[in-house]
Amino acid sequence: MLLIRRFEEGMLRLHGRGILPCHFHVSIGQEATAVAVCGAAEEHDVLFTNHRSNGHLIARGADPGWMFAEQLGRVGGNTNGKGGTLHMIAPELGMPWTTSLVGCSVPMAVGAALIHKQQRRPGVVIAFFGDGVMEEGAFYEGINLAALWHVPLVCVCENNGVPTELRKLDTTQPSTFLARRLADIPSAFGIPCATIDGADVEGLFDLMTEVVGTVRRDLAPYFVEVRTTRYPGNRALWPELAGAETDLAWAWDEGEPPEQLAAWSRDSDPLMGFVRRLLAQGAVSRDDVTRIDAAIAARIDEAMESAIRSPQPPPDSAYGDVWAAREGSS
Amino acid sequence: MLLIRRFEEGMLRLHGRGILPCHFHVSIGQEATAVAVCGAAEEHDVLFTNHRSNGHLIARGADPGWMFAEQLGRVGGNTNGKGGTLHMIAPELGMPWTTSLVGCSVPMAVGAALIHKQQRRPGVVIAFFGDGVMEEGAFYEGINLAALWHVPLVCVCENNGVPTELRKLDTTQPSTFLARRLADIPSAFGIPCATIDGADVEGLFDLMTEVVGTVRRDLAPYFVEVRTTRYPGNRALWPELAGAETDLAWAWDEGEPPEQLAAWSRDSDPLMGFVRRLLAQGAVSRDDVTRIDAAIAARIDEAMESAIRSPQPPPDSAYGDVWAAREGSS
Amino acid sequence: MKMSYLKGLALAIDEAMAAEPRVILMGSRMGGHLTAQENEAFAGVLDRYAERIFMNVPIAEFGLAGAAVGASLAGGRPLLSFNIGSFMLHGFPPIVNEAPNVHYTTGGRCSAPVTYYALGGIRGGGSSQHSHRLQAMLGNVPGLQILAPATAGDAYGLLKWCLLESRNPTVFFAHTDLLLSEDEADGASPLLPVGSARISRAGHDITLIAHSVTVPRALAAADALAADHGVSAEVIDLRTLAPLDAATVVDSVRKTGHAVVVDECHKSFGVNAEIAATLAEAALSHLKAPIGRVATADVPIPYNLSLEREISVTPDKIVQGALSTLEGRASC
Amino acid sequence: MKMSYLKGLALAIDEAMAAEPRVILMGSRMGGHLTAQENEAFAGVLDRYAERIFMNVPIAEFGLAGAAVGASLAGGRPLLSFNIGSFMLHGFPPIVNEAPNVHYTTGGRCSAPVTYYALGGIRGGGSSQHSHRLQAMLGNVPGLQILAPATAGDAYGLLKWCLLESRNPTVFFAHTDLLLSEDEADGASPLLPVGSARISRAGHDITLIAHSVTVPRALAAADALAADHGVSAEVIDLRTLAPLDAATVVDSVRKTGHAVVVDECHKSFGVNAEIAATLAEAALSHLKAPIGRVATADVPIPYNLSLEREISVTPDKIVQGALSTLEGRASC
Ligand SMILES: Cc1ncc(C[n+]2csc(CCOP(=O)(O)OP(=O)(O)O)c2C)c(N)n1
Ligand SMILES: Cc1ncc(C[n+]2csc(CCOP(=O)(O)OP(=O)(O)O)c2C)c(N)n1
Ligand SMILES: [Mg+2]
Ligand SMILES: [Mg+2]
Repeated sequence: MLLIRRFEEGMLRLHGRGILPCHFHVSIGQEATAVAVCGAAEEHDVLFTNHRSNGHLIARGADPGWMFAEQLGRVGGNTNGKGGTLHMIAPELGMPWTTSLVGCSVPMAVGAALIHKQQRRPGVVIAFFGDGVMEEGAFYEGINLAALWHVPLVCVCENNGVPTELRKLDTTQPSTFLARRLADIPSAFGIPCATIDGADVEGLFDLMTEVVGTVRRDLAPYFVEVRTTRYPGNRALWPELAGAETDLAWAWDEGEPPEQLAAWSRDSDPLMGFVRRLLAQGAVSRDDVTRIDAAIAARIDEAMESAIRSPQPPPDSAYGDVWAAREGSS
Repeated sequence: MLLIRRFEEGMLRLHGRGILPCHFHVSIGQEATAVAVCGAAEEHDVLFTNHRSNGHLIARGADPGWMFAEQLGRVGGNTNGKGGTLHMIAPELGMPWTTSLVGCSVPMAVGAALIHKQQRRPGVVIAFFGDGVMEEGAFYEGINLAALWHVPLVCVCENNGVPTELRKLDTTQPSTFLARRLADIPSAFGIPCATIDGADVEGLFDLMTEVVGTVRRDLAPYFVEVRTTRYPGNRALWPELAGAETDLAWAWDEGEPPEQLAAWSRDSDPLMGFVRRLLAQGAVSRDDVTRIDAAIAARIDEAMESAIRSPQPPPDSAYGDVWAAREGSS
Repeated sequence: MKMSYLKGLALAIDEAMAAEPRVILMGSRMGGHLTAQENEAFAGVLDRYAERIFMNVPIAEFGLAGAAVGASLAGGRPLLSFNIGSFMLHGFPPIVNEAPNVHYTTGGRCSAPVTYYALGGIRGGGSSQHSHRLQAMLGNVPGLQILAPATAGDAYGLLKWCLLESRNPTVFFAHTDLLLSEDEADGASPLLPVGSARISRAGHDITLIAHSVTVPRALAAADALAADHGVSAEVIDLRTLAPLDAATVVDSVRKTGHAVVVDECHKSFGVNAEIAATLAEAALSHLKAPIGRVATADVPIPYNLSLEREISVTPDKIVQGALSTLEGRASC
Repeated sequence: MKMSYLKGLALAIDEAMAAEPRVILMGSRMGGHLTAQENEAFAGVLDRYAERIFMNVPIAEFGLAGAAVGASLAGGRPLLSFNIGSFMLHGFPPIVNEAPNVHYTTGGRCSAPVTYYALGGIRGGGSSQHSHRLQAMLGNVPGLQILAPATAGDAYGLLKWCLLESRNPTVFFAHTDLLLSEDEADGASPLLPVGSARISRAGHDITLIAHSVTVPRALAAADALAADHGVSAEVIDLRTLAPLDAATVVDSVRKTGHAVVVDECHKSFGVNAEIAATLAEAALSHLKAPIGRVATADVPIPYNLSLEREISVTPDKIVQGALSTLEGRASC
């Protein structure tokens, strides 16, 4: 979680330096979901992420070095400058394609899961998507197909706009989406569902281990709604740093989060909550925390600087990669 | 109901004569739905029908004469040969446009209902559609919008493949659609739902009167699932006459329906059931029935023959009607 | 009065909503990432007609596109904004296969006066999925008006015409790179019926045929051609792609004898193809050289900005294309 | 061996499924309303590979099109049939904005070898909503192969190539009016890589450039031109529209000096426009007359069969178009 947090704070710094090519997204406050799901996943599993992908990738083991280069569109990223922030991929980690079209990933994940089942491959398919996906018709067509074909698919719906006080419940006030309880919908299609507080990383890990295990065993779909509370820096169209970068020392009351961050940091940040619980359990010391954080910060700084030094792809590479060579020829 | 039945039997005869231009649909066995819904509707209401439109149109008051001409693509139809069987319209009856794309009518009906509400027009919007529509994503986007905008929309879902023994229940065995209880879905969006046996015309009429009244009063959507059992002539890709045209004398056991029709006629045909009940109640006599039927048959025969005599539209009319003249100019 | 393209859109909407209570506004914002500028341009408008504004909507492009058709059938005059044009693909069933069929298929009895608005085009980092230019695709749909004006004044005039006068479905393409461009225009300009091109710059050696964002680029190229090469280029702004004002294009090329079509669509099957084909059919004997086609390369849009620029239409490439054509060579 | 187009499709699928366990078949039937003939052509195939056949599916074109992309990403080689081409519009987001972007956007690291099949075209009474020809629209999508073969042998060879060899997404258009047409072909024909046109009939006065259902019509017109007018027409069957075999077209027109493009798409922005533009760019100096464009009129498709015929491409209209071009007049 900490690596993800520091990576995304690094993204906000890059944005501050004005060198990101365009609009981007951070998943601050959703790190526990990524960590728990990827922790429960196995090597052969295939994962579909979305426009908010940093957490999923890092939790799956992606290296911040190429990820920064990819975000910047540089050589050293995973696509030689072609994909970028909306299409962060890692085929080597079972993440072959990332769509940024809201909703499309669900049917694609269903199709991938169909192949896994039909070819009797090891590995299930996991699709991360936002609550907004349930406003798109593609979601419904997808889950109906998943239920029809009975495919090994874990749907992880990241409902990231839940008010703090409702996070442990399973309903919210309708906004542009009128279903009060998201899980009612997959349930209607006969798909088992679970709902969980996304600030509770231990609970998430237990649940996801069970869910992924069940899907692996039963070769049938499962739907999980993970409820998180929006990071205050994620309220406008462009993400921004809400007050300050996370200071883990807030966990032992050294200094205080800036006002705009205080309530969120206290009640809704899965990272700070986890650190506080680890400290309280005596599982780590303040020194451990500070040391680990420093190491991660150094790793992020180095990854970022090396990405910035990475060259632009050669102009005429723009004309390549349109057509894939025929089977067997490459 | 009888006029609809005889019209559609006429369609099967036209097909037998090989003069229908293409594939077409009949709603034999679904007449009660059309009659009940249109009976409950008022003049200012707007209705959206679908590819299976004969019943809806006739129940709304459309004349079989132009309908046959339209089915044949002739002058005298409602579109001068442009629309035809998949696009039966009657603007003068509040049926301005008929789509044959499964699912599209739901969002269109929602938009029409939005205008009715926003312009404070009298009249609600009624959308007829098949159970297959719930397999299309457009349905979900549509009902979410209907719930969001709180529009006066009656969704009439004609579930026309329900086995006889399940017709009075509210669940079915999943086929390509995995939700066992259709009403669960609109319910999840907060839309009130009702489920009814489509062979029970009296029950349907009571229910639809209440539903349409509620929608008119509350200016909010309602969903009704009408469950009918497939007419045996509707099992293949092209509709065919199952055994024989309906003989109302079967109601008083004069002769017997052909074997392939017998069970359906006895248990699932809303028309025969209604005639039998009327006779049992003494509301009509056998003579009344025979007389009415003869009059309707004559009307249908005449309408059909006059449509057949109707000319083809002139070839160069094919180039007109692409662009509508500007506002106020026509 | 100097006015930005965004302001031209806002003014058209404001005036149309004031004049015609049947006009409603649905969908997403219209200015892409230019939130502040959009807010300024639209200041007051959204409040003034609050009960006819449905801009807090779910992510449901198909549903909204269909609802807009339905609204138009029931007597509304809806404007639906998709914001980013690529998302319009989700709405193709209603946009392509409902609205444009209504008038014809009902034998002229009904019509669907709905206006779809989107920011088309390559926008800087939009990568493959957010950079579409769909005007050529939609051009193959009879019954659909397609507008892609290049100036604030035309944007104002055409949008207002759609909202008040047109009884046909229309797709209106703006472009991120045009939204802040300014030109002389004011609310008193006449309505602008679709179907007429504009000669943006007169010339006699060669005709550059452009639309939307390629108009300012063609004008820049024309400046460079004049300054550096002594070539007098005529620049045509098509403004509306369907119906297409073929006569203006053909007349110009009859005069200059040379044509380069400048188009932000991919080259193959782009708008440029239709224009070139029109000329090859109607002005062949006047052509002194092959028709040049300067368009976006036939590759998905890359993320990296220098790659993106590499495959895009630039004034430089237009100049090169024009010079090739004038030398009698094909331009690519 | 004489073989029908339908049988060519069935044989390609049969052999591809036998040779390659990654091939799966999804979606709706492939023969439109020709149920009996389809059953005969496919006899045994659906049973033989039952566990790789997913043909009992919901009405969910978007979901299926997306699932097919996902299946191809995960190592399957899916063939998804839409039956009627118009329904493909529902699947445009995955077909246009997912599959063709995968290879490029991943920097060549992944690809989406999915084949979409549909019956394109005007089919007799399909009216405005069921008669689409989407090949021109899809032509503006880089990274998408578009095939529209005209003969049983080519249908067999190209489909088999897609299923076994291609690593790119492909849209394959058949046509109701071709399904029962027969020609010499057999299962031993070589695979047919995309991107090569065929000269279906050699000639020296004029080139008729056709694809799909317009090929037999152009051949009929060529017969009539020879018999009634002493004109020797060369007929080119494009077979694949993307990638397009421009060289074969250009070479032929360089030879004949006259070209008529014959296209079942609507004329404006149709396939015919791209071909005409290609010639105007690459063969202008060889053209002795304006390029003729014989295509479906720019109107939605009407229901009535005589109206439908009125706006359709017929051998007669091709003959007229060729004669106009030979007289140096534009054909419309
Ligand atoms: C089909 C489509 N429509 C609209 C968008 C624009 N868009 C990008 S992210 C986003 C919000 C998505 O919300 P959600 O799924 O909840 O994900 P979150 O951003 O909250 O993680 C929207 C509307 C898009 N990318 N794709
Ligand atoms: C978008 C779309 N996909 C497929 C079809 C082909 N089609 C026509 S009717 C039909 C079945 C519709 O079933 P249902 O909605 O239950 O209506 P019913 O025919 O049973 O009355 C299908 C698949 C279509 N018309 N539109
Ligand atoms: Mg969200
Ligand atoms: Mg049905």
